[in-house]
Amino acid sequence: MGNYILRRLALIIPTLIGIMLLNFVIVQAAPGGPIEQMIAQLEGHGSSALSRATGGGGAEVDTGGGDTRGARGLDPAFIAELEIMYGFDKPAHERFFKMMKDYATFNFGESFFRDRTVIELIKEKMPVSISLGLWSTLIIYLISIPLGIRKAVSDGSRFDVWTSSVIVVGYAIPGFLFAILLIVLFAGGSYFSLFPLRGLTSPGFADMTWYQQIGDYFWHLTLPVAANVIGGFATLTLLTKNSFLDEIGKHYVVTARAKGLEEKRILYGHVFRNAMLIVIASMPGVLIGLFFTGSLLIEVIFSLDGLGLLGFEAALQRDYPVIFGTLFIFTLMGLALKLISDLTYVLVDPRIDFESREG
Amino acid sequence: MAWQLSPIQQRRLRNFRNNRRGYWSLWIFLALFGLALCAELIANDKPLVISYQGGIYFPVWERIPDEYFGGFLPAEADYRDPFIRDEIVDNGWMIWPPIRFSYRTINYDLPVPSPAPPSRENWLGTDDQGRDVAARLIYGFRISVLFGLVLTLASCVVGIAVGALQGYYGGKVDLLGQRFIEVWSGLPVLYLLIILSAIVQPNFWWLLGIMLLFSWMGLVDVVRAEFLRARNFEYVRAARALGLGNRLIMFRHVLPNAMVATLTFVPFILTGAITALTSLDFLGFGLPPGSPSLGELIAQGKDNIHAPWLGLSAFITLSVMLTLLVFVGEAVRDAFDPRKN
Amino acid sequence: EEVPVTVKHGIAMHGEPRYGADFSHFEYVNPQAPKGGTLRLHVVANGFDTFNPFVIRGVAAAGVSTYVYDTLLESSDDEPFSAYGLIAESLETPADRSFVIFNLRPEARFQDGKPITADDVAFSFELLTTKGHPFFRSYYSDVSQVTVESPHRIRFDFGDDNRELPLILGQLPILPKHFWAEREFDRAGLTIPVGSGPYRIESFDAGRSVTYRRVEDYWARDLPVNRGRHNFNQIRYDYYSDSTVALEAFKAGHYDFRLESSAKDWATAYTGDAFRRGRVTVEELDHGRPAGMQAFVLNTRKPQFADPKVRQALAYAFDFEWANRNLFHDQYSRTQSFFENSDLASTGLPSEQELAILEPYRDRLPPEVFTKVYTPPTLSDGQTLRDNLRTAMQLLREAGYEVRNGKMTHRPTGQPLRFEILLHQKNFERIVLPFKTNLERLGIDVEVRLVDTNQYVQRVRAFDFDIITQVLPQSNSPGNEQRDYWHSDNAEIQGSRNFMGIRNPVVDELLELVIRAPDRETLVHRVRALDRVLLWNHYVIPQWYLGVDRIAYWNQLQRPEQVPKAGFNLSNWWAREPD
Amino acid sequence: MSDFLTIDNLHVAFGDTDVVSGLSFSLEPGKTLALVGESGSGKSVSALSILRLINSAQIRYPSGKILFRGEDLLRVPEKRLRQIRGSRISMIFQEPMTSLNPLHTVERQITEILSIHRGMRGPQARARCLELLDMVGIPSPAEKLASYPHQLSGGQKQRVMIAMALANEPELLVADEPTTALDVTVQQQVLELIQELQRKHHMAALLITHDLNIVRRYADQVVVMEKGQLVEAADTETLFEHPQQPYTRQLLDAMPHDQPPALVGNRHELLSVDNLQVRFPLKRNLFGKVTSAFHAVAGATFRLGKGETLGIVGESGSGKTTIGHALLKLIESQGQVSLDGIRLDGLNQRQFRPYRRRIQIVFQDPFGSLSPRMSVGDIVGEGLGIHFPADQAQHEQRIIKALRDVGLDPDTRHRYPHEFSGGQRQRIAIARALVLQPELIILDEPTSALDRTVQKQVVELLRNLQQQYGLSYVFISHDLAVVKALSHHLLVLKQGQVVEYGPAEQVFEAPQALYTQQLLEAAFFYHR
Ligand SMILES: Nc1ncnc2c1ncn2[C@@H]1O[C@H](COP(=O)(O)OP(=O)(O)OP(=O)(O)O)[C@@H](O)[C@H]1O
Ligand SMILES: Nc1ncnc2c1ncn2[C@@H]1O[C@H](COP(=O)(O)OP(=O)(O)OP(=O)(O)O)[C@@H](O)[C@H]1O
Ligand SMILES: [Mg+2]
Ligand SMILES: [Mg+2]
Repeated sequence: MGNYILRRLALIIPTLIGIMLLNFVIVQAAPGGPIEQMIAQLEGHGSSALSRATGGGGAEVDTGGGDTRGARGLDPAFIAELEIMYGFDKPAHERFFKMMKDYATFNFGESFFRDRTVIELIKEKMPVSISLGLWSTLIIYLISIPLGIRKAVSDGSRFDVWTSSVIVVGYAIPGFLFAILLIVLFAGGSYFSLFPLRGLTSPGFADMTWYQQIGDYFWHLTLPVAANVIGGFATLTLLTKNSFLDEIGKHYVVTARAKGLEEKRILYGHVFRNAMLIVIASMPGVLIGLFFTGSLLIEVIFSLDGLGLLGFEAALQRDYPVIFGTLFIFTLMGLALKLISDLTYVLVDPRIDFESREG
Repeated sequence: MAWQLSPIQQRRLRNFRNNRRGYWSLWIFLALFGLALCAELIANDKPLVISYQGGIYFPVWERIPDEYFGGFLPAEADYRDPFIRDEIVDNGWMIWPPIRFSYRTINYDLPVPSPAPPSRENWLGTDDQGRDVAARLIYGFRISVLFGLVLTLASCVVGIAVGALQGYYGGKVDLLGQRFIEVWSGLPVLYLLIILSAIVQPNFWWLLGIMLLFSWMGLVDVVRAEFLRARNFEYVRAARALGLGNRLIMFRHVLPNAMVATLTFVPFILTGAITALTSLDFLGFGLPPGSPSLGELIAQGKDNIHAPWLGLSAFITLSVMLTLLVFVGEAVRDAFDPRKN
Repeated sequence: EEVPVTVKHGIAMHGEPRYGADFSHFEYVNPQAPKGGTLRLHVVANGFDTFNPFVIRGVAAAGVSTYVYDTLLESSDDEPFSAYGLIAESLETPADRSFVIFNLRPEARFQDGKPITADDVAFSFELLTTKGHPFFRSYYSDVSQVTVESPHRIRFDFGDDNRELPLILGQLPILPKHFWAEREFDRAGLTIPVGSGPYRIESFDAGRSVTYRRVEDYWARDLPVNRGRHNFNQIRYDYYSDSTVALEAFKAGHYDFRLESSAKDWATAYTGDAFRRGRVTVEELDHGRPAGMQAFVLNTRKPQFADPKVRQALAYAFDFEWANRNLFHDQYSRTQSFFENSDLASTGLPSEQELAILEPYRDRLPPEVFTKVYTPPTLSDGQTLRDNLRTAMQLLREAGYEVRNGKMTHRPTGQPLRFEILLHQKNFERIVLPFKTNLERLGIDVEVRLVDTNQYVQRVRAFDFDIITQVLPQSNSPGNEQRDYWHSDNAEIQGSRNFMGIRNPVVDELLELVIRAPDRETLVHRVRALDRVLLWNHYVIPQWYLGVDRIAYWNQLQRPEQVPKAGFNLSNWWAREPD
Repeated sequence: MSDFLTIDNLHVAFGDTDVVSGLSFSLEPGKTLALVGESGSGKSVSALSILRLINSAQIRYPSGKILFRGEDLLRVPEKRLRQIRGSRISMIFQEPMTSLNPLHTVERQITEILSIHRGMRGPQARARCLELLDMVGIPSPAEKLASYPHQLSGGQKQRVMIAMALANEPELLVADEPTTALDVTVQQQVLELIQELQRKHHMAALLITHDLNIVRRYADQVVVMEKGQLVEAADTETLFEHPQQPYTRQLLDAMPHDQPPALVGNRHELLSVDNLQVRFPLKRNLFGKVTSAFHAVAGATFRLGKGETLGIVGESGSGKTTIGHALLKLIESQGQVSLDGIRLDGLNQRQFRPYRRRIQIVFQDPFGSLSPRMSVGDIVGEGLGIHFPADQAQHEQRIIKALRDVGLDPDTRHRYPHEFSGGQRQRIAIARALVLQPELIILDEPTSALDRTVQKQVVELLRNLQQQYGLSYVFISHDLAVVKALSHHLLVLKQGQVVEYGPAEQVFEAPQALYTQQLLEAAFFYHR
């Protein structure tokens, strides 16, 4: 095992370089770069990233009015200057090597368009993503797994059918539509104004007592988390159910029963580990998914400034330092978590190993 | 040669049928899909049959230019155009499909600005471009389900195969295969789409291709894990002792017992594929503008919250479809469950 | 030799400014407006990360440049282009406007109490044109020299002939030298700057909201240009990421004022309790801002659009009336001119003066310029789409097209007529798709292509498109920038704004006339003449414009009765019940 | 009738088929009742019914009662049942190999039952656990505490099962073939242990076995079943001396087993094994080097001629199964193995595959070796499809014949493996190997779950095949009677080492090694 871990750790480096290189090539090959983005901003094609994500506000006219005297074509000299500023005067391979050298020392540079370093940006967006991710995951797991188990035990019953329908319908609800519905119903001006519309905390958060702070935090999180989890129960619940159904008829369950164990204890103490290999082992991956990728539309709708939005905006704006910096950091963590996830397989089922079976 | 089911297959079929819900769900789904396949006959802006000056025509199948009916336009006749309509009715008759709109037909005679609410003419209302929602739903369902089915099928085949190989063989195959997948999954999809859309107008097949590059990876980990575990089972050993090749062991012995997860995921992969189309539409890298898709309808639902029939139609379609598929999935699971009788 | 120089309290682009030296306030403000209260506004954007709006880096917080910094002059909203002293007490400029001298008010102060001197002005100019946003560099590129003549007197010399310069120098924000000298200008981030204007940043919640507080002892509060303005004690901007949600927030009373940009929302979303009870005022305010030309721009560099007849024919397939009725709730008006919604727009047949300008070019101009009133094809008066398409067919035939296998084909070359409409905004799909359908009925192959903004910019800059929709904005006083739009020199310069690729010697010559117009009246006639030529060359298919501002506000806000030409301005509003 | 345990007119049905009809008997505390009968006669089903351990979705109890101290266990609520299970009535399952939770260590499996009924935890439970393992004869139990079931030999698993059942000193022990995987010495030790507990705690035992020697020695009463019905019930003495029913007589008479068919002439050497070694790595260092290993087989050398049988005997855990697996390359091993003079040990899996038709194996754990989602027909026929793809038409016939040969009803071939009795599954496994007509079969405890009649049938079958086709067998068993009846040569293993190897006759008659002598002595212990 130790050998395996060493090998895996050693392979992280080439994998990471491979990913970075591939991304570098593809991202650069895409038409339009930061310069075009800058020009778009200067020429007022403006904040497209957000409107792309939300489907646009639907303005059919230029309402800005504004001063148009400055709206001239951009000076080529200025564009050349921009190129130097963004480092595009150097050949691609040089840029790549420089980037990798910087990254090796965990120097991730600054955003092209934001007045922040990449690390600062990530740090800034982390709380939102972690809050959303953590609570959503927690709720989904805490509900789905027991529900799935109960459904397995009462397979085919009325309960089974209606819960299936409910979670599946929940899955079919597009999260962002549901989010809007929640806002209109519970936070907007038309019906009930029970919950806040945006953000993670209230303006006066810093001056609150700690319990008010906790209350305020969850008050803000209620709607986004609700919208985030609504579609999340179906797969996990059904996976749990089906895995349990498969195991529940096995002989060792009869043995456990013969020991006089309570049904609950049989299910959770014996069947769980056998049935849930995938679920347990996929947990690290799920965590990374929820923490680091965020949920773009939910973030946008609730004006939560998280990593999902950051990544999306960076991608559309061609903010290379942010794109590659986040890619590097999250890939690195992802690879580490993948290794951990593989090791959990062995923890869950000691029969598992990764050696070759041929030879 | 008469094709006969072996008794064990009959038993599986019986198990499948015994799950009434799943059995009926399958039929309903097939019926809906079948209907959607003949969308052109249900919702179209061309009549099914025309009698004009003594001749009988089938506009759905034949292209009759505007000029033929006394017009001057080179393109195909627009049968909703009052000019053509009157011309035909004066010289014969025509039979319309139940919905007189195709997915791209704009209803120019809306009494209110679009999106117009449901009415006798537009059963589910119109979208924000004045197109009939019912018609778009039918066509959208077809295109989405086709997209989903092909994508699901292909990604299941590839995903299961790759996961199975890695899990079963372990060692280098697994170690390097997994690294390859890691690199592969790091590909920036968004940029590939941007590059693609710079080169060609993305269409059904292009999108399918691009999505396929990535969608298969979803199953790999799950299948791999199951295989890593199952390859240690005694019956796998027995199969090996029997002289079975690795391929057969994998697919006859390990896979059926490692299929729970896959079977659970399939309906979701299908809907996932459909929603993936949605997000592509969102970003503007989806199907060419104007194509019907459930995703587009959902996006419109968000943009027009005052027109709930848009989002609702799409949502109901999606949830009905998913529910049916999940129930079918359960029945399939039952069919292969040895402990069901 | 000495040039005669006049010392003035204000300056107009053409002629004399409307307000005399002794004016007490602008006409469109309420000089008795009470001070106090809070104005809550919103921004749809993903946060901000700097308080420095003058640099290229970072996303600046809303309102900084409006509230925090004063300029040398203040423009008035009810004239085409005039400005009056703010920091500058007076300005001196010769008739040919080859330089300008600003005399600063000795009492002018930064918000930290330090006086504003000519040094600061020179520093600001230097800073902005070197380290600031490139906009400043091009905007002020014709300034050849800056001389501080005394602590309160500064002179700008101009290289090129540009009559705007004294006015636009008046728009230069004045930054404190003592503050910025020791700080990095483009890395200031969220350090609260020392301003010169009526408000200072009171507090902010990084990326989510920013609050401004009125400067109590603002030195300029009683200047005529400021009388009745800057009334709210506090102005807060809240950031929303999603426009739908932002609208909900307005309805829930989370902020006070909204300028609506979507016709659909304007028509459908402003309903509910608060509206029924009249707690929110919903109104459309006329404005006189030139709308410019929003249009389908046809790239005449492409062979299929080389023939004006073809371009004209295509316009017949665009059904604006339907779009307006069905998509826009009848809120927009058809654009008829490149200078729509201003007195610069041509109307009716050419006037005598215009004829005089155009006559020399008669043989090089389409005859319709002299004989016909330009209106874009319409379906309004009994016309059906079929009729319009018939006209289009006719025009295409004249342009050498015929129908082969149901496709519109160019007879001499055998090329079918096909092109692509390039979009980057998804919400234009609903406008373009019906257009496409209509074009297809003519046997024309049309592809609608939606790409992301960057790609769009890249393709547009390289003129790699057939048709795009583009706004060609105009101001009330057209000048040098017109060359960039229409001049043949710019047709092949990548990134220029001559999107259509106009290479028309007549246009080139008219342009020079416009730029050199000695007074407003001449300017108006010349611009109209230019307008006619551009219109009749069918470079674009005009779309629509909005002649009003669609606004909604909670009734705690009050606005002055009179709306100036430039439209409403929140700086002139006040709170109904100031605390 | 006693009020301790009374089974009254018990009927059990799977769907529409009755598998037990009208079983009645009663048992008193401290006594042992043996339930005997041919394989598939409903013994296990009846036993499992006492604790209602069969999935209620599949099974029906049309009538009958199971009274335990006056309570009808078929009707008491689940909750009450839980208090009885594992504490007052314990169960030893017939198939220990599949009855343990594969992901729990030995310690956890045993301490769990202690903790739920006795609240015993921590070191106390651990101590008790060690004590139990020691009692059931697991050598150096401390080492096995942390083992998972897959790291144990068949007999070891069975003993863990037994330890679990005895842990709480139940009032009634239901032991379904508790000693099938145990060598005679251990078997004896375990049975004595049970007897001692019976004496001490007045424990009653319901013993299901096909080993009539055991019945005779340990049971007070015997109930004979056939096809789900009670045939005869009597005191042990009475039954053995004066069996009333022909069926009973038939069962008792079916004693083995003659001698193996004589070897004629100079036999062609089929298999030769030199210095076969198997190590199971226990610990590895950071670089994957094995730092500590368990030497399961330490140098086995033997030969096997065509048409010959090699018997392998030895205590449980001595490495018999391991040798079998190593020969088939199912686990890694060192040493030379040749088949027909061709070296096999250097081959990789792919190269080895062609030889698999020639060497087949019957696994010690039949249930585990049958794919749960395949029908029995498919399982048996699978090898045919691989190795004889040409004559597809005959496959069905060959499957039917193979099933018939091992005494199974061919009509049942469309069922899944779990729908059979333990003995039936074992025969399916045998059929699967035989149907291919290989040259060499490794039989790992192939008859442990078979009653005497069927056992005899199978032994005859093996013998006939050997005579007809010259098959060779490696026969691993604890049942020395069967070994004796089949083997030409004998290999005696102890802790992975060969202690004796020679012609069977010679070893049986004049064992050289001390261990062999003990083994043989114990084996014929009942016959004295
Ligand atoms: N995977 C493994 N890891 C570690 N030890 C193992 C493993 N498999 C088997 N062993 C040990 O190897 C020894 C030999 O096992 P084997 O199964 O060959 O015994 P056996 O002779 O077949 O015994 P039995 O008669 O009980 O079946 C046992 O002590 C067992 O605990
Ligand atoms: N789940 C099931 N479905 C259908 N039939 C079953 C099922 N389980 C067992 N049977 C049948 O019930 C009968 C009795 O099985 P049982 O296990 O009691 O036999 P047994 O007497 O214990 O035999 P053995 O000595 O072989 O273990 C057998 O014929 C078997 O095929
Ligand atoms: Mg049994
Ligand atoms: Mg063994």
